Amino acid sequence: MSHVSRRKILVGALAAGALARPAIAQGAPLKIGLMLPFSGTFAGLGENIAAAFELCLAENGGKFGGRAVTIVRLDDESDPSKAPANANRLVGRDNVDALVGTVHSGVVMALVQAAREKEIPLVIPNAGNVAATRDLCSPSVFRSSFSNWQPAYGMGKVLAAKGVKKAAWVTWDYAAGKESAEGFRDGLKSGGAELTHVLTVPFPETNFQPILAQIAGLGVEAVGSFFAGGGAIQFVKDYAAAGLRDKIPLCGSGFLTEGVLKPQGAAAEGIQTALHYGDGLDNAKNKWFREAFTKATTRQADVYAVQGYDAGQILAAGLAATKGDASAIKALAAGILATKIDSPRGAFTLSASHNPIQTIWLREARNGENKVIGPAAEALADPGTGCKMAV
Amino acid sequence: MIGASRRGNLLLALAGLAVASMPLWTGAYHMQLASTALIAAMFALSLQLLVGGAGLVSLAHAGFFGLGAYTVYLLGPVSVLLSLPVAALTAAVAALGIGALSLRTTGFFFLMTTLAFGQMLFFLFHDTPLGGGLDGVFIQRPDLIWVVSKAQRPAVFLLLNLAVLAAMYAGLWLLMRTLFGHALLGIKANEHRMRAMGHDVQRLKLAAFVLAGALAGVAGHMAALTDAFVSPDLLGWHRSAEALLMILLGGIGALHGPILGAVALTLLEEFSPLITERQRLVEGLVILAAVLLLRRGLAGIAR
Amino acid sequence: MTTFLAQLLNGLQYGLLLFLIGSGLTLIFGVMGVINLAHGSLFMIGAYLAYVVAGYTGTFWLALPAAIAGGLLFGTFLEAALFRRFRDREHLDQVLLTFALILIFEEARSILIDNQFHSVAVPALLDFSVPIVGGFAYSAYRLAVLAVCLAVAALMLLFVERTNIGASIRAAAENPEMVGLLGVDARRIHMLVFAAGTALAMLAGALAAPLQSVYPGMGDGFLILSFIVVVIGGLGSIGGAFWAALLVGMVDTLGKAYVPQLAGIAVCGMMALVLLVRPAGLFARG
Amino acid sequence: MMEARGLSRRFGGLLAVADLSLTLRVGELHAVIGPNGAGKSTLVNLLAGELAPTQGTIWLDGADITDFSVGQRAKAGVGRTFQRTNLMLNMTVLENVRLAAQASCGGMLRRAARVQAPIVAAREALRRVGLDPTGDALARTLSHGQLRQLEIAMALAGQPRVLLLDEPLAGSGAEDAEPLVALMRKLSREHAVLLVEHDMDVVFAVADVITVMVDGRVLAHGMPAEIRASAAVRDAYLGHVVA
Repeated sequence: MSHVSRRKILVGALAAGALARPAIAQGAPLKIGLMLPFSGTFAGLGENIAAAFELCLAENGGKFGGRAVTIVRLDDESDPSKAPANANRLVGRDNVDALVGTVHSGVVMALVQAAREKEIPLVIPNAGNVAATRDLCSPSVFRSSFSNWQPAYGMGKVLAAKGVKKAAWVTWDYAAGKESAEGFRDGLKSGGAELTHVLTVPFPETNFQPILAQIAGLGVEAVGSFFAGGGAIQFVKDYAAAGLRDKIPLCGSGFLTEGVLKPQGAAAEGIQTALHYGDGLDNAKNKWFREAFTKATTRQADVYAVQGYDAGQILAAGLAATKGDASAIKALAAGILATKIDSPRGAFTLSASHNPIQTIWLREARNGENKVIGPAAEALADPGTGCKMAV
Repeated sequence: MIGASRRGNLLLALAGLAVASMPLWTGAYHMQLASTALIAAMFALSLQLLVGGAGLVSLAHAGFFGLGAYTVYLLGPVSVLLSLPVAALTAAVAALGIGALSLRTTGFFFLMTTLAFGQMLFFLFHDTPLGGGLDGVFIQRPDLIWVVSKAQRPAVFLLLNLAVLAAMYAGLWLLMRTLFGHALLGIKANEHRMRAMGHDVQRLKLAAFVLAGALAGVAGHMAALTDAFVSPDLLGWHRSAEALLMILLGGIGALHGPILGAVALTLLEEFSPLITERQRLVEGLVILAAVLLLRRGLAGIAR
Repeated sequence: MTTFLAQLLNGLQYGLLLFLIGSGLTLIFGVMGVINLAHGSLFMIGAYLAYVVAGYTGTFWLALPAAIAGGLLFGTFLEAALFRRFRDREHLDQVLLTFALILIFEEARSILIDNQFHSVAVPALLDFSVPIVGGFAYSAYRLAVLAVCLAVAALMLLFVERTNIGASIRAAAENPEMVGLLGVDARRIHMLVFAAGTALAMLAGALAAPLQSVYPGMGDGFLILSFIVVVIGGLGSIGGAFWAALLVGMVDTLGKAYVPQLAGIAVCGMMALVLLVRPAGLFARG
Repeated sequence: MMEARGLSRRFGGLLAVADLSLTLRVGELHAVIGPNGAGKSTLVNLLAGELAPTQGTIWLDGADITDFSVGQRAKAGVGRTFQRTNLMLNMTVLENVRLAAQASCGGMLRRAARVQAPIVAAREALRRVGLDPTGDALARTLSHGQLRQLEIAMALAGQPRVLLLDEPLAGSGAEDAEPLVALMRKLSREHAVLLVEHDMDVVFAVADVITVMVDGRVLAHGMPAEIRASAAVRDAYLGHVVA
């Protein structure tokens, strides 16, 4: 594995200028572009995904499908307005053979667009917008993470099974929030319960007071929510401070308590969430992965690291099938779909629309950990509505 | 504000020819980069009509740019012969409303009100479902007059953007030589006196505001066409400030200043990552240097 | 109905916080004639200062005096080093210079601290909730912020209305050329106003830190809202800024509660309405 | 003919102009004098439309123009100069005057260089005030006296019937004053002229009628000889200056 700094790559790319053309020759190294947030709010997530991806590459001896791999990192700053230009930098200027990215669901659409247009493989290691594996699904686009629909569906299903009849969903007003509201609704419906209210807050506003004052009067038995990072910290704390925690239980997509339990403190105690990963998931692969990740980075592995690692596994599976030819999309996809990915979250396969068919775990926040209680929904696949490949 | 001299116009024309010949000697990536610079130049040039022309510093301008861009999304795939005028018209109508209100104020109040109105347009696309959400949307490119293949696209859009910019520059060059253009310059020099002499200053300023808005809409339309992507960030006031920076960098006193400024800033954004990852610091320092040292802009150096 | 009462309280609390930011802005505009787009960044700096101080000393109470003292110092420095020079510049220059400051402040924050979201713990003494209406509780800290903001507002009004320096500030805000005539040292007034405005914005940031966490660009939204406060309140008017801030806080809160997608537009629309009726501001004198 | 009746203007507690009436006739130079703060400048601003009167009515050739804005009055035929030079200093002399002449032009999208009327009018105005009619020099390069002439040329270029001259000699030395005095005499033949001026020698040399203002009110009104003879005026005002 050769890890070239971004700056050197840039210089190289400039020197070569427009004359450079993709090197398809088998001997030449395979260039994989990692477009992730390395600055801004999501920088930590991007670092973990990249480190785990590189861990997977190292595990494969620096080669995928028998070809040496060169990684090109590009910081997307989680800025959707710069996304098309950034994707173009990797594809048009650096001439990468495959793409991995990204965290932000707005930015990822630029990568999907590029992957569809240039017909190069893309693995999405986080962003969960359903469109990428529904209407806009493509033979060259794969996802190692989840669709926004999945965790929320699991949560809704659990609530309905508990006997909850009416619930509300609170979220930032953006695609991920609204898509997870649909998952929540479908999950509730599967057990005969109803989603009665969806309350939204403009992104990235953290003044939740107007919404909290509404909740008290809604007459629902549970509140589900989709917030992540700092918004999740603040929302959980404000929810408790508004005296709602003991009256209407709060739950949500796993990101509500993922990586933020410490600052949330007592306010988060007992909150149940659903996600495709959880702390202390008891399987050998997870145990090995957490140790290896900590050894490589001195950080604790998290769900993002798992997704980054699995992005590497997915690419490895596909390239193994084509002996390192990233442009043979059909064979690559067939190879990936035929492989059972041995993930730290538990083995999974990709659906016909290229989204993981995976178990969503129910977790409860206890003493600073998201303890896995059990499966919320087993072998759950995204409906893949609108994807022509899924038919 | 003066247009370039005869020699300056000749140099601009030569530079235009060099850009036009890019499909012969460079690849898609650099043509796209050039398109980005040309669109930035259109946007800054449209704002120059207000800043250099009438002495009006508006922070709502990105709103009109974004409206033009979103028009392409909202119209869906129709002919560019339809989408271009509709984009200009939409932006012009918004500029008429916003201009009529904010031009009731002057000085700081004008700045603040244009800032707030610009953000109102931003919120319209950021918070409501009208524009497809805050992450932005990819759009189907409208048909050009003929069908363009993927491979031809960068070259075709490059030439198209160049043609629009050239037309815009030529149009404004002529406009600044009309009675209207002279009256605007009079307002910039001494609004009070112009009013005292019987000029209908309010109407003149509003006309400039609407025209500038329409041209920003055209620039936004070309951006949407070229990138096939629109996002609410296009309307944020930071974009207006960046256009102001291009104007200042290029030279407030020259009609061609914004073109130089836009090219310089685009190149800076492309190549400064080679030196440092701290983009904002670079941009901030460039602004400080431009304001404190480069009083007449790049156009001033060239002269 | 009870929900609505709770919303009014939310609006009041939000509006009072806005007043702290907007009052400094209106004085700086009014007295110095300088447009400061970086005012929202000062709010952010105050919040990050609170985060750092609270984290370092372990007690949030030190963060408030630190924000005030830091704000006075920082404001004095900014005035002497930069803003004094911006005064006779054209608007375009002022806009760009203060825009540059936003970029530089953000980058400095990124270098000195990081780009992460951080939550700031509510001080233990106030870490409980007070039930108010309809099963809705209010955190004691939030009530304390409300009280502090009211106290600061009262102090400011007293200072501006009742003291000699306050009178010169008012005179200067209403007619900048008057300051020289009154025989007041204009430079001292400018420095005082700028330092106080900075301290108020940073105090607001520190107070808000436990309420809404600290994160990059957190001052952006407040910048726009406080501009609207200045426009509605009338340039340089503290009393105007007070009522305008309450109005904006109320409209914004009710908007977010009942028509979340139109909240941002509603506030700007209200400003448009005010401009239509009274271009000099709703609460402007005369 | 311009006529003002019962004109008042209040600033807060101060009555700057109180119940003032006057008439300006073509062919007559009407001078307004008075000590500092008497309300002379306020009067000019009320007549020109910069300020709205608190009370009173203003007619121009029989039409009520009290509610007209500055611009509307300029178009209706009221020209004025400013006490402090108020020009476009970075433009040429001709450009300054041409912009004044252009105010009444339609067809704003015509090439400025091709529209002859305002250029002709501008050159004529420059000739009348005694400046070089080519007007190629930048305004900022003119001498003080020439700037005062340019001020008047700009007022003339709008083809006014009423001319309000607000201290046209302000800051001028004796050598600048002489041509301006001659110019004012000439102008008063074709326009109704209001002159506000401090220099008593000039006022008495050119005025056909004089109004003396003190504290916003008319103290005296009459021919120069009558004013010179008035004991009240001498006591209240002239005494300090002439003596």
